[in-house]
Amino acid sequence: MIEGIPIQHFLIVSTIMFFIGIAGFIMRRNLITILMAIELILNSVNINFVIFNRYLYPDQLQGHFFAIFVVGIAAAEASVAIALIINIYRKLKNIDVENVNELRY
Amino acid sequence: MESQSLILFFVIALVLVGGAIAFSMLIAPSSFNPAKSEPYECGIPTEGPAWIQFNVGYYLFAIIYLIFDVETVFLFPWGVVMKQIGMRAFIEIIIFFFVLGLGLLYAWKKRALKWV
Amino acid sequence: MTEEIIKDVIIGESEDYIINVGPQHPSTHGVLRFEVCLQGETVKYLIPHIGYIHRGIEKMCEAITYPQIIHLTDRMDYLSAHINNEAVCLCVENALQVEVPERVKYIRTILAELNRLASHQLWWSAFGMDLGALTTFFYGLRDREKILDIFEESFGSRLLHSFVMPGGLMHDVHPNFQKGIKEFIKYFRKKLPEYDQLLTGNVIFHQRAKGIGLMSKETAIAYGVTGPSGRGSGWSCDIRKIAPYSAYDKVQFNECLETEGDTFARYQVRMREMHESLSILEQLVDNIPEGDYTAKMKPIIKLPAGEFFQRVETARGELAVYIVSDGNKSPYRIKFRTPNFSNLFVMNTITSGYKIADLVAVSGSLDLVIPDIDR
Amino acid sequence: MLSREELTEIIRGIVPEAEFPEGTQLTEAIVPAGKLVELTEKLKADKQSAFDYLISHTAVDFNTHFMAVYHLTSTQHHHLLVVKVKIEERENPEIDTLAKVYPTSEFFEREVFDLFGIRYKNHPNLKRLFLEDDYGYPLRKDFKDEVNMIER
Amino acid sequence: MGIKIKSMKYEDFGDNESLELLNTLGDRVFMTTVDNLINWGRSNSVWPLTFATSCCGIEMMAAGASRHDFSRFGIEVYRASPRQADVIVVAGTIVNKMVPVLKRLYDQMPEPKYVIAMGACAVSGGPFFYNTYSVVRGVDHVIPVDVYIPGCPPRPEALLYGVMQLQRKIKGESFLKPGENANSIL
Amino acid sequence: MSFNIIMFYLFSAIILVFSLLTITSRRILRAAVYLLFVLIATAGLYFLLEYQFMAAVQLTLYAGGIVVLIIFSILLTHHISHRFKHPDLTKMIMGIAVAVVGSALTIYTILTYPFPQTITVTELPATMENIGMQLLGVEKNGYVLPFELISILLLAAMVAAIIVAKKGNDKNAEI
Amino acid sequence: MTPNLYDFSTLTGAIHEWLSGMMSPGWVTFTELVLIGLLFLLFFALLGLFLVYLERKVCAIIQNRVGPNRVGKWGLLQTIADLIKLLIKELIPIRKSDKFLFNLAPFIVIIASLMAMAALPFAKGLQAIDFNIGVFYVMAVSSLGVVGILLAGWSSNSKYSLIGAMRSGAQIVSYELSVGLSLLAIVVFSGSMQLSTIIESQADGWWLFKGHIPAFIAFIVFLIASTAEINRGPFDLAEAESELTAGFHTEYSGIKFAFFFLAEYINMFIVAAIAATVFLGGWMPLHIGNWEGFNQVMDFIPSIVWFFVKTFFIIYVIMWFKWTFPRLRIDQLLTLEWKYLLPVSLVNIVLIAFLVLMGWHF
Amino acid sequence: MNSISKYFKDMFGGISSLWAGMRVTGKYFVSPRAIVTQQYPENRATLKMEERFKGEIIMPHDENNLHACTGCGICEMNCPNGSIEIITNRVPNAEGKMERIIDKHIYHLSMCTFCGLCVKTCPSDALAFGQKFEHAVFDRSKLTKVLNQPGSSLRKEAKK
Ligand code: SF4
Ligand code: SF4
Ligand code: SF4
Repeated sequence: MIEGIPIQHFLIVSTIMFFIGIAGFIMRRNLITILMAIELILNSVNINFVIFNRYLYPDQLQGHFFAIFVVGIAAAEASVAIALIINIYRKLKNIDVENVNELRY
Repeated sequence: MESQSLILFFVIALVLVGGAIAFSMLIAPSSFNPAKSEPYECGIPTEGPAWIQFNVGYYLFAIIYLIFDVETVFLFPWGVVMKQIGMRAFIEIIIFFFVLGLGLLYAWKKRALKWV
Repeated sequence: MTEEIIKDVIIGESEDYIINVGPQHPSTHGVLRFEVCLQGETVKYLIPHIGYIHRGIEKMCEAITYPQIIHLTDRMDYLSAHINNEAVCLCVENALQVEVPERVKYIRTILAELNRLASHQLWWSAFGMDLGALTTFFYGLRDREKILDIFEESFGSRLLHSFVMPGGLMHDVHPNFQKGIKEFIKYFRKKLPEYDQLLTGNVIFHQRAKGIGLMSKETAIAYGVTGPSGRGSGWSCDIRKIAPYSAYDKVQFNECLETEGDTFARYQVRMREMHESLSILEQLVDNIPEGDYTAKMKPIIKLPAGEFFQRVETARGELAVYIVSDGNKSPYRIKFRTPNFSNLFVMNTITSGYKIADLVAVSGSLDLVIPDIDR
Repeated sequence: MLSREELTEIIRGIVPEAEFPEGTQLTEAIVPAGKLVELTEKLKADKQSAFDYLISHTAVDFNTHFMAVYHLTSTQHHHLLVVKVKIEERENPEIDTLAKVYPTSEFFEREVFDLFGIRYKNHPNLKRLFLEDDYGYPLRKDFKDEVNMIER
Repeated sequence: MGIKIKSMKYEDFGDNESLELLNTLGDRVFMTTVDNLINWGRSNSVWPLTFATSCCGIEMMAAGASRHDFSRFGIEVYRASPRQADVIVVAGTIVNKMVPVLKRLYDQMPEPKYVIAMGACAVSGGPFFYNTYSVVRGVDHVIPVDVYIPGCPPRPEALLYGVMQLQRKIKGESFLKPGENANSIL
Repeated sequence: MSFNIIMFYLFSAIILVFSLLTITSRRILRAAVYLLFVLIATAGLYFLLEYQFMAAVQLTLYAGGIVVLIIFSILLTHHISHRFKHPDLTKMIMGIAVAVVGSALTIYTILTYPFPQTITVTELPATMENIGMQLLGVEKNGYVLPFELISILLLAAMVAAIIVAKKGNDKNAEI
Repeated sequence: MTPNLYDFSTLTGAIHEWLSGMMSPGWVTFTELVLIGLLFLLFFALLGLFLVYLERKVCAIIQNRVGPNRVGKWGLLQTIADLIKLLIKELIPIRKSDKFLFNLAPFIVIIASLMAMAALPFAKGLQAIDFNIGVFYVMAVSSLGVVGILLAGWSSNSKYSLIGAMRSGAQIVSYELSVGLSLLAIVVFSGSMQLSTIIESQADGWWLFKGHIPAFIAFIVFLIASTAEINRGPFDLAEAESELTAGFHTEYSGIKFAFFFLAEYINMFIVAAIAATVFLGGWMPLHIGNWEGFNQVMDFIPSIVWFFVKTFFIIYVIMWFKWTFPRLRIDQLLTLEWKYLLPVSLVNIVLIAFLVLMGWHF
Repeated sequence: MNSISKYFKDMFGGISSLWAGMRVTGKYFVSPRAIVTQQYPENRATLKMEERFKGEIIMPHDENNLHACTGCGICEMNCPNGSIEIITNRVPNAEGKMERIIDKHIYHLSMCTFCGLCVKTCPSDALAFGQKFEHAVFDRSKLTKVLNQPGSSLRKEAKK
């Protein structure tokens, strides 16, 4: 808990970040950029978990643990996603989302 | 105090690198010739772009690394309390390791750890 | 960069990734250039480009006299300068049918072996450095200095001596010659085990050298890879045995053969050759007969018209000198069949399929001297 | 190890029109250009001669003609043989390549091409080895290069 | 003259005339402290480019080895990339085909850069002066040379001596008046 | 204003600016680097909140792990001179609209929601002991089940990644 | 434990007292921070220079040479001359490179190493930041350095750089696992991640000795893995001279190159310091069982001396590695990590857990 | 099982071989007497080249400034790369016959390869090798030397 900063400020930051992620997710066509947008989203969610924990329930560590698990899952997700992306790239020599349709044989 | 010192070190590093580079840029002599800003390749003009289509080798290790890194993260809290909890922690970690060992074994058997 | 190239690469139509190793590159030991095509880190194929130090020695020789040629042969394979000189001298002496004194033969053989040792020491140093073991460089050169001291005492220079002349030697060796060699043998016998501990036995070195750059005996013969590199593939190609010259028929020595044909085998051949050279030196150094240091020669050497051919074994393989004479004091045409020239072109065959790091190891194990290739 | 006479016999058996100069240091055989590949192939395959190793190949410019010179030896018997081919044409000399028989020949031939300008038919990769593409052929006796060469 | 090299007297050096000429032409009336400091740094840390074409390269290696030990002068850091090198020691013959490569390497080095021509070949073509069609007769036709070391090959000590000569030349430079330093005269 | 407050606003600014840059940059590697900045700044926030372990996890896994992996994959699939085309107008408008509307709504909700202002419970500092005890605990606040489950998740991820990667490799085995 | 005679906390405390007597608390903090900052800046630079000098001398002696000896006494000023030279060397801008990332790379590398250094306990009471996650923090921060290397290699637009960067990327991330696991071994032993607590726990003996064979294995694994992680020989593939000329910093000149150089040495110092702290008791004097007299004599040596002696010993060992061994090939390097070090350290952790469970460590 | 025992054997064999290498370097580290460096500028006073050392070509002059060169030009002819140029004068001698004497014996140090042919073939032993090796200069023209000192002349007995 930071003295003098209300919880809302944190939440606003994470909200904006979340929606920036969403916008990137919609706007971008490159798979890796999309992955990065997802990481942004996850990150903002993480901030929320931690903030709620810190501000509202400082007697427990639930949000903290949730955040850690989210990070772990994000890592697992990223590794599989990257494996997929590179595999797609090796097949199509291109990693734009549109082209991924071609993957449906 | 701690986070403040962290910022401090960050700033020191910035000042050190930035200051030195700025200083150097200001006073170092310079000359121009067309070959100078070309990439170096043993004195021969480069052909083609500097870009390799790497095979799976490099990134597969990065992927497996990431997964093991997650594991390390979870191991550290365990390590701290291992002494206090004792037997139960030991069993828990044996299970944890067993599952991960399976993963490593799988990668090994699948020759994912072999450089291609 | 043009759009096409970007497209080419991004779309992946051109898969070849060409990288230049050399001309200025620490691992090529000179100005050799390999155009290496890579797939990831694996060498797909490799094209050697030479001529970055082509000095036209054969053309120069057509305008100068035989004694003057000697100083150019020094500069071809500067690491076995004596042996190069000897090759030309033997060829000229054969043509003139001059019998050189026994003393000269003995001294020439000793010089050749010393030179071989010095060359192998330098190779060992550089090979270790290629593989990243930086200290070998200093130990090898440290011991090499001892040989150079002997050279300098007798001939006044360290690397290129021009000491062997048609008909004999430039002048007699220094009185301390034998003593110096005996001291050196004692010294170097003590240092050789260190070489083994530092590199030969090292597990990392084994990993880097064993099974790398496999060259079969057939490949070696087909590409004419002679010298220690060829012998590492099990080809007994030692001219000292096949057609003994100078005093080689008077000494006992083994031809070092290994059959694996990999980098490690080539390494082992050279290491064993160092031991052999030491034993040859031991046999010869006490028995140098007294006598003149040169045969009677006319002041101006003119070869009879005809063609003359002489093979010798340098530190890197077979050097053949082919002289076409029209009876003048300078050769009509002289051709040096240098060992490195043939040894180089096997590189593509024996490196493709290995890693780029192996390229360094293999080229180090072939022990190339670039000016000898280009001449 | 075959003696000079035996070698002569074998070669005569393959190329009847071969010439054998007398009084040379090594056994020499001058063969017509068309027979070169056949001769070397047979000499290599023959168990008796087994010339499997090309020591060196070069050419000599005799002002009127070129002489391509091949030094052959056997890794088993260690006998030496010099095979020579006369090339009369000076403007556009041509000869068959031996790259199929002796892989090492490929590079000797490139060197000869570089220095003498002799072209090799069917050569896999006939490019200049040492010099730039548009340079003369320096080992020819009539080679002149006023810019780069200072004669003494 | 104020140029001092450790362990060796000014009079013991050869070719002092050229050095003095360089300095007078460069209008080096006085040296500032800053100049002294910079020149001290530069002259004691000349990192050579790994560049050896032939026989002289072996003696260059020998100079780096234990017996003669280049590194005492602070030059042991052989850099393989011209970006990090200060001096290019042209050790060996330069032939026409090599000229563009050498030029390019020299061009790619950052300022200030120096050239040492080591050995007869690099100084003048040496043994390959006459009758050859491919050798460059002295690297000064290609790149500006600071110090010439004759010999074929020069002893390692001669190379060390040459390096000290280069240090003397560097010490005579003026950083604050770059247009007038000794390097630009030759 | 105390130091922490300055730092908070600084970090927030970094986060916002660089996450915007991440999705707008036309050079992909730069986007990855901006993402790195965002993640590091987030770690800075966690440091401010005195959740040091969380911050370090953020650094190792996000900044040192995921971003490195992303950079790796960029190095494998893109060339340095590669620039993205500008996105389609429709997509861009859609993205911006969704973002603006969504964030406006959410921020409105946040601002109007009555968060409790004072917390009375005693704080449980996020020391390693507490974290470890809870992580391995089997009681009410114990996380031993997720702890074991995550190992299975990781196993699955690893197997999946290897299968996927290897499959592509076999197909192009000859290159 | 007898109280240490040279406790730096008294000194720092005194300074704090003195400052608070003169100004308001906020300013005190500020002044202290600036002081620490300046000190570290100085220390960082001098340490880097000294390590470079040390390396030169060590390798010279190993190689029967004398090493730099013409600049200053014993050549001590050699690296200063190098610094001056590099500082006024031209910075070459590379065409077609990504300028922003090209310039960013040295920043990242230096920041990572400096931030990691912040957590090192130099002596009793002389530690800038004492996190309760100390060990993990150092790992986390130093794992950022690899990003700098990857960026440097990519943005140079040179082939050698790119290969070098890819190599070191794969290498550093791989070896980080073993580093983490071998550090974890000591965390299990001491039950804490705070560096100061780990040191305290070694008051009656270093973990290297107390921890039986598993601690020794962990120490060896840590040495190997950290040598690899800082890209030093025999694992210096990223800048393998004989293959890639200068690896990822091929295109960097002048002071930017100097920073990569500096970071390499500082990183070496950091891993050596961590090894000394975690395995060899940091600034703790050497104590042997019940030898009271001996222990007291040891206590007379200041803690900072102990720290530096141990650290420099480890640095020497790392240098010794470099100047003895040939370089590994990239696939062998990864094999070593994944097939030897990682399984060994995993098994080792279980062993240690078992030891701790049975209470068999001292 | 076999492969597992090999795994461990490899590991320990490898470690012991590494240790063998480290022993060698470690031994040298603790024995500074093994340092073989000759510190060149410092040892200048004691540094003595071998008597046969070929540093440069000199023409020995005695105390009367006399040398032995007759100007025959044999060295010029024999030098493989033209490092020697001889400029002679024709002057009448005591008997009134025109005689060739050396005017300038020009020696290009920058080109000499120290092959020794000139020294060996000189019929009157007028040339010798000097021991000086510190030749580095800033100006290439400084490397061209005139070997006969100004005002020197031919030693009479050398004529025989
Ligand atoms: S000067 Fe002499 S030693 Fe040096 S490269 Fe030329 S020929 Fe070789
Ligand atoms: S030096 Fe000797 S060879 Fe030369 S011109 Fe004089 S006398 Fe004749
Ligand atoms: S030593 Fe040789 S190169 Fe030198 S001047 Fe004499 S003959 Fe010429």
